[in-house]
Amino acid sequence: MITAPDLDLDLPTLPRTATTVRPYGDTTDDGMVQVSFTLPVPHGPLADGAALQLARKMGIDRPLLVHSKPIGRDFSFFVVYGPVVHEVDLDEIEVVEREYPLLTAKEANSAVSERLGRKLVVLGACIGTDAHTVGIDAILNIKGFAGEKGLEYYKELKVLNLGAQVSVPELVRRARVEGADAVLVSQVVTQRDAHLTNVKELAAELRAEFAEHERPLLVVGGPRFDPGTAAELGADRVFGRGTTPSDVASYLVHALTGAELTG
Amino acid sequence: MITAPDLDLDLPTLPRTATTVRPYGDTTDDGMVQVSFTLPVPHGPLADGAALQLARKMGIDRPLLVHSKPIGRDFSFFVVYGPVVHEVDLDEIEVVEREYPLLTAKEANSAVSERLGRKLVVLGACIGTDAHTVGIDAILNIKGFAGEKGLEYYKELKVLNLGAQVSVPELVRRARVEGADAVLVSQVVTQRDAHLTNVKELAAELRAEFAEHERPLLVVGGPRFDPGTAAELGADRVFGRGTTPSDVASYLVHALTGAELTG
Amino acid sequence: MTTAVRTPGKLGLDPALVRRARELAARAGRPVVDLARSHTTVAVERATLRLAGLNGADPEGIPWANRLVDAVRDQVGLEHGVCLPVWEALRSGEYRDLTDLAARAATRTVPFRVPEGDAAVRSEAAARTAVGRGIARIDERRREREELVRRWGNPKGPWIYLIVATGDIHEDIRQAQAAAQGGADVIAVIRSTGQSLLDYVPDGATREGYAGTYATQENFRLMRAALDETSAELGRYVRLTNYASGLCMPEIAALAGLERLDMMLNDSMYGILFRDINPVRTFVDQRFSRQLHARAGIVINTGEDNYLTTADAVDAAHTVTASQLLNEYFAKEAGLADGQLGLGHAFEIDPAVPDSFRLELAHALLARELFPDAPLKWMPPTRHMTGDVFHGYLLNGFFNLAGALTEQSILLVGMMTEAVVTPFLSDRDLALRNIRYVLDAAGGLAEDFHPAPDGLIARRAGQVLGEAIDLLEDIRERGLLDAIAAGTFGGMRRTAEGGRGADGVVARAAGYRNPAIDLLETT
Amino acid sequence: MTTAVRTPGKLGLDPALVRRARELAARAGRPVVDLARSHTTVAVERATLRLAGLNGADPEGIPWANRLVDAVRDQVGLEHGVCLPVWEALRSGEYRDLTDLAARAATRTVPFRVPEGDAAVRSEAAARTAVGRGIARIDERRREREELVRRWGNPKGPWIYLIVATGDIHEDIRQAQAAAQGGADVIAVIRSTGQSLLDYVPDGATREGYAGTYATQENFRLMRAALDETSAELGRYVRLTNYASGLCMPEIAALAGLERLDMMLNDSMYGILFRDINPVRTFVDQRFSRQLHARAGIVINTGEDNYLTTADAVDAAHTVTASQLLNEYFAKEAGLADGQLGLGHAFEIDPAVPDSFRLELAHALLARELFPDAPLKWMPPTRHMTGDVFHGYLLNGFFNLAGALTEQSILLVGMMTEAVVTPFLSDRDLALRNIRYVLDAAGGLAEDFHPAPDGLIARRAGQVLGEAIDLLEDIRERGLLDAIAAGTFGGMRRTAEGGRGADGVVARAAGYRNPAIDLLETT
Ligand code: B12
Ligand code: B12
Ligand SMILES: Cc1ncc(COP(=O)(O)O)c(C=O)c1O
Ligand SMILES: Cc1ncc(COP(=O)(O)O)c(C=O)c1O
Repeated sequence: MITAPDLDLDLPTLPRTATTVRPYGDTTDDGMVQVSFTLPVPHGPLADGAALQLARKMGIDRPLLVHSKPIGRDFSFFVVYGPVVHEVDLDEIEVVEREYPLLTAKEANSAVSERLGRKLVVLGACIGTDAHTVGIDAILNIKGFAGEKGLEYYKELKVLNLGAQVSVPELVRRARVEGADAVLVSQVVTQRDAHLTNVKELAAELRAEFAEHERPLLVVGGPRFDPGTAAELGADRVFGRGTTPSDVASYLVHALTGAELTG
Repeated sequence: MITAPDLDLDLPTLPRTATTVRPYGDTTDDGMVQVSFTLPVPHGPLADGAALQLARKMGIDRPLLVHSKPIGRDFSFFVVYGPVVHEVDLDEIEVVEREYPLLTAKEANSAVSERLGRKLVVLGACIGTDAHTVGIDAILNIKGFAGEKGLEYYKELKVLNLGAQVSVPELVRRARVEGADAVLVSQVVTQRDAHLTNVKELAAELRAEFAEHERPLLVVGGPRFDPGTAAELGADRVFGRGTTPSDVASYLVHALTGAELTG
Repeated sequence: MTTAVRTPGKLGLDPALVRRARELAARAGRPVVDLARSHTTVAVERATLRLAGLNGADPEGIPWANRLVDAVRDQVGLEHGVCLPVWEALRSGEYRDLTDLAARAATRTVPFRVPEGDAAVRSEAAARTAVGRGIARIDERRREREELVRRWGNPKGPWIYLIVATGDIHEDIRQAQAAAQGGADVIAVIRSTGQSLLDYVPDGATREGYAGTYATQENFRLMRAALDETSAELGRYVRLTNYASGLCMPEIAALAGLERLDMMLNDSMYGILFRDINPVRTFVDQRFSRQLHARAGIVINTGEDNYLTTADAVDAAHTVTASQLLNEYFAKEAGLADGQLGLGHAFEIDPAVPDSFRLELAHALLARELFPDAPLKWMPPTRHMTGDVFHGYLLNGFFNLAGALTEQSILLVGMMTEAVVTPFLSDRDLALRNIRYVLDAAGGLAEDFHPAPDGLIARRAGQVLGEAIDLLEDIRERGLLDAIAAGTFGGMRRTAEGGRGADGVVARAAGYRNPAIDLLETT
Repeated sequence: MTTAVRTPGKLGLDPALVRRARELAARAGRPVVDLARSHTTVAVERATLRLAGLNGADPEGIPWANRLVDAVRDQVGLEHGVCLPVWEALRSGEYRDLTDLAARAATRTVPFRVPEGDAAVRSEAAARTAVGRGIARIDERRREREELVRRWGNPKGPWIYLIVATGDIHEDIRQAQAAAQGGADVIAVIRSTGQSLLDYVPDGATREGYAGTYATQENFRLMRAALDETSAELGRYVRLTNYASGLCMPEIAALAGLERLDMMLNDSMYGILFRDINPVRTFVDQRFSRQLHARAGIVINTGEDNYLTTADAVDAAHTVTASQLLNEYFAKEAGLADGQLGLGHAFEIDPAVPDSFRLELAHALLARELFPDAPLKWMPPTRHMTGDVFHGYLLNGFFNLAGALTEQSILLVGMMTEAVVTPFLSDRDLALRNIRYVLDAAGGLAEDFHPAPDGLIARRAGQVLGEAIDLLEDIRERGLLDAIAAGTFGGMRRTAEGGRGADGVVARAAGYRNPAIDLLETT
């Protein structure tokens, strides 16, 4: 009795194959975005004008200033909506795709024992004054993250977690003493770019301390890192929000034992 | 016993006299803004990359992609924070400052009767298919807005409120019949720029129908109008969010009787 | 609808007072029903023709139903209804079908007459057969819905209702499907500004609405099909809603039944108050449209929430209650069951009013307890939403909470951009996340919500009910039309003679025949 | 604090159980108090010197208090306290004052010795006079606060608490003033990462903190003066808060008293668990710092909320309760009154947990009813905040609501950017708007909130209390230090010997003298 819906829609095809897209409010290519910010200008028509000027500089054509409110005496807060003129070129985006297979703990273990013939030594820490250990613990501790066990669970990995607020010299010293294959570092505090500064300092120290062939792999993680910035930071790999232990284990196996395969 | 606080702060002076300012997150000139938008790209690393590219095009240096979420299968939604490179030049802002005094009802009435010697005729309407009368009623009805009485309360103004969904030809006809000094038009629906199209059409019709010296003043209002756009729309004055009846009455008196003063 | 067992009587309302309120509403409404039964309108007649299968439009886009009714009216008037002259003509002339007749009538080459005696009996019978097919189709769509709901099930909690309003049916469809995937139970396609004042129903798929999409039979079909597809994929029946109100209320009701829409905005007074449509026209159209909804198993949504966009939500709270009672009376008179009464109310108190949230709870609970079996439609804040989208998002969360605490049935989910634009795709998704959080985290809090017996909430609810009774008292005395003219609802004054579409109202003659009404009233 | 009259016993807790819980906490805590009474630390001794007027730092930025204590320790150890050797040296040598002595001691040219007999009596008396001046100054600042509060009044509802965290005291001041103007009752200046592990208190005004601003005497003074200015302008006394925890707990407590700070973060275990500071060091420092707070009329804020950032808020709810009882015991032992006990707890249940909001209410109400006279500190969601700032804003609204429904005393207002950055100026302003709405609109809803007697909320509260009692039972048996080593709180395992600052702990000799402790314990 019920006929299959006779759906004969002449839908505009989505720009999946197109190389450029624009933001979508409620219509294809309408370009709509929402922006909010504060300006150090007392509330009033001048501040409103300043907000509109900024919106235009951001590329918002015909910005709608929908909210404007004083904060204290010297500042004003704004919400702006409007269409941006920009297009995003999907072809130009460099995606850090995982270039290695995702392994189970078992697979990772056998890869290490077969290819390396010894345990892989992993040294973890939060450096600088950062004391946010939950992220690195999520990767290292048996308890793990998102239902996955952490690296301590991998019997072919020897994991040393130095915890919070480890100084760069101390970490480099321990890397030497423990014969670390990889140093895993977490940075959560980003104010004044602390995370970037600390990682760059560590990368430089490791390079100063170790010859390139013996230098442990530098793996960096934290919620505000952009995985595309490894080279810039001098790290070997950068992990962002939502990383799971197996992402990291698979990478370590790939980077530290993969060479054996081809070499 | 309690001494006056001995406040000896060496605060960085606010850029009140400076001509350029930047957005303020938590530090002077940090440039921080918040942006959200949707892209018609399925959720994943490519979409994240696209979001970052757009943010960069908007002038956000080192954007932080803090939220990325699929919407249905074809779209992704993003929240980005980061510092914009742009500066706002306060000197370049054209503020539509009120160039006329704000009058009480009494003052407005006496100005009209003294200078015009007859009642000033005001015709109000929502044009096109717009049926949002609350805004124009707020300006015209006795009840008024924000504690101020509306124009009907001014005994030297003759107010005719045609209500909702009045067509442009009908409004022009009534302007002629009633001998309107000013036509007050409200436009609230802005989708597909309906408000701009309608006002431009009305402005053109009024100019076609009336000789310039007899043309009623065209006053436009609505929450999404930018007061700076009167010339572009062909209107004499544009009022935005939060306009009060006395703003409008004072303007009418200024524009329609001010000439008498100097002339 | 909502499966939660309601603790009865948290407010301790006096049942005698409640009875009295209902009685007054019935007495105030009855004269208007008499008016509806003694008049017809062009829209009622067009709807009847549509039931008989007359759809499509001429090359200018004017529907054949309009062409035919206009032609009949020109020649013989509508006092006897359109059916007698139309089927008389069909029976006696050489017309392939109704469309053919309409096309020829449009060129004014068809001579119409009102048949009498035997001819009248035969014409009426023919009309009844034709119209009966339409009603049978509606019955079939209703069974179809029932089967799909059986197959896929109903939402467990309140129905989560979202709007799409792009003006373009194709964008609407993408967005509706995304919304359903995100958790919406009901999709409403908002209409283009101005459609309600068109005295015809546009034809075909449309992409050019302003702040809404035209309600057309084809748009209904496309969206229902798309939602069926998504429902199948989700294993959850997603409902579709549109608007009956306006000059074409009965026709749109017919089309909604034919295309298996599931709910319809249908208010006894909305057109009068907010579209300046003639009151008599509205009441006549309303009755017929509701009879159709009753038959189609469609849940109606009334529009009391709108009053609070032009009147103050505290001062005018009792007008909402009074109007709900009137809407209930009119709805039941037209054959709707309690389970079809999506009476409207809204969270529109100025948030700057002290204790605004508790006052909202008082109002919402009053509605809940006055209409325990009705699937109440609870509308989010609109008037006091501003461009501060963050704060708007919060306000919507408190609206959702009030809905959960007072066990409302249909929750219209508010958009943070309410004061800015018609909803963005992302606004809808965020809104779904908002309501999901509230229902999952605090959905059961009604268990712990017990207004103090003489506390602010109970006192306020009692006060509103009292004021509603006084108002109904007054309306019964002066007459509903008069009360409307005095600006009782939403502060809008509308006289019985004024408003658009008055010329489309016709007093029925003694020989008026409308087989649709007969079928709807008897079977 | 909050002026609302609390309906007692919404949860129907068994008073015998509550008594038992308190008793267990006291028994579990007593051995630790004994430890505190039989040890001193470098920080306690430095704090004592600061009370005696030793402030400032050497050209390298190392405070004179550190220089002097280190020198004394090097030569004669700290078993007898720093006072006896210091005032002995002062009395016998040619030093202009304490600073002069410290400067010379830093070059190791001062011979220290522990006086005995008469000399000891005289040195102690001199020390007592000097230290007494500091304590008198604290008393004066307390009276000052009391007068200002009398003049300008206290907030009517809960205290609205906001943080500033720019790292730059000057930006902090601008933002704190804007926040106060926007409605904040309490301003907390977050400290720079890493400061708590410094074994000295930095000196002077600072502009280079990371994610927080250094706690220094000068920064305290500047901010308090700025807030006094704003308080005068607003006619409302705006409170100032900072952090005592860390290696310098006693010194910062002294400075807070001297600079009229109003509340201080001060937890008995936070430093152990979250900064890996040696447990004995922490307990010794904690006791002295709390004695100072007691004297200064400062409200302490404990840190149980932190447990829920590393442990699950449902699983570990009872550890919060147990810890609150321990904190209460330690606080009272140190002389704090009920009205000074800002015991901490938090809204940290994963919002994906069904009924999460009701579970939060259960936990919050349990704390409220266990500590009816304490100004409870209620912390907003942090762990489950994400970059979805819109949703975060909503979650903060529900946090505010839970605070109002359960009549918490100090509401830390959540930031929508919690998962993103330390708060922007605008985040704080939006947060104030959020809480203002909730309190104004629904602040009185507690009147209508009555957890069903055997409902989810009451059952959950009973369960948590039961588990807390079992846990305290266990702690009393195995000892608190052992329990901490086993990871009982926040899942952090810390041994009694481990952690930073252990080398700053010294067992008191029989002849140990500290006039500050004597004064605080006797007057
Ligand atoms: C929990 C928490 C704390 C706890 C930390 C407990 C602990 N032992 O870690 C406590 C309460 C102690 C704390 C204190 C402070 N905190 Co805190 N805290 C948080 C909070 C709420 C959650 C962080 C978290 O645990 N996330 C969960 C984990 C699993 O996620 P994650 O860290 O992103 O890790 C994942 C990935 O990033 C990745 N990853 C992370 N590290 C690594 C490393 C490697 C090698 C790899 C491969 C992957 C990887 O994998 C993980 C799993 O997917 C955030 C706010 C928020 N909601 O994000 C603030 C936050 C991080 N804290 C902040 C601040 C400022 C502080 C303080 C400095 C405040 C102060 N001045 O007092 C203090 C001091 C801490 C210090 N010295 O560093 C700021 C940082 C601001 C900034 N962007 O700079 C935040 C964002 C809050 C805010 N908005 O102000 N905090
Ligand atoms: C109330 C309301 C209604 C009421 C209108 C009742 C009435 N008689 O006016 C009802 C419920 C009927 C309604 C219906 C619809 N509405 Co409506 N409605 C609103 C709402 C909630 C408030 C508008 C309002 O009254 N504001 C209060 C007044 C006082 O403010 P104001 O208009 O800005 O006016 C002030 C100034 O702008 C200025 N001003 C305004 N006009 C003029 C004129 C002059 C000459 C001067 C000098 C000054 C001036 O002075 C006023 C006082 O300061 C807004 C959402 C919102 N919160 O803003 C949506 C909103 C305006 N509606 C909207 C829509 C789409 C509709 C519908 C089209 C939806 C539909 N398809 O069914 C319908 C149909 C209406 C139609 N045909 O136009 C959209 C418009 C989207 C857009 N930007 O294009 C909004 C923004 C909601 C949304 N987000 O979707 N609506
Ligand atoms: C009952 C009812 N009908 C119709 C509408 C829509 O109005 P329009 O006539 O503009 O389509 C509404 C608006 O919310 C309504 O409540
Ligand atoms: C009791 C207590 N002390 C101190 C802090 C701050 O930590 P620190 O300054 O040691 O980084 C917190 C954090 O919230 C706390 O709860």
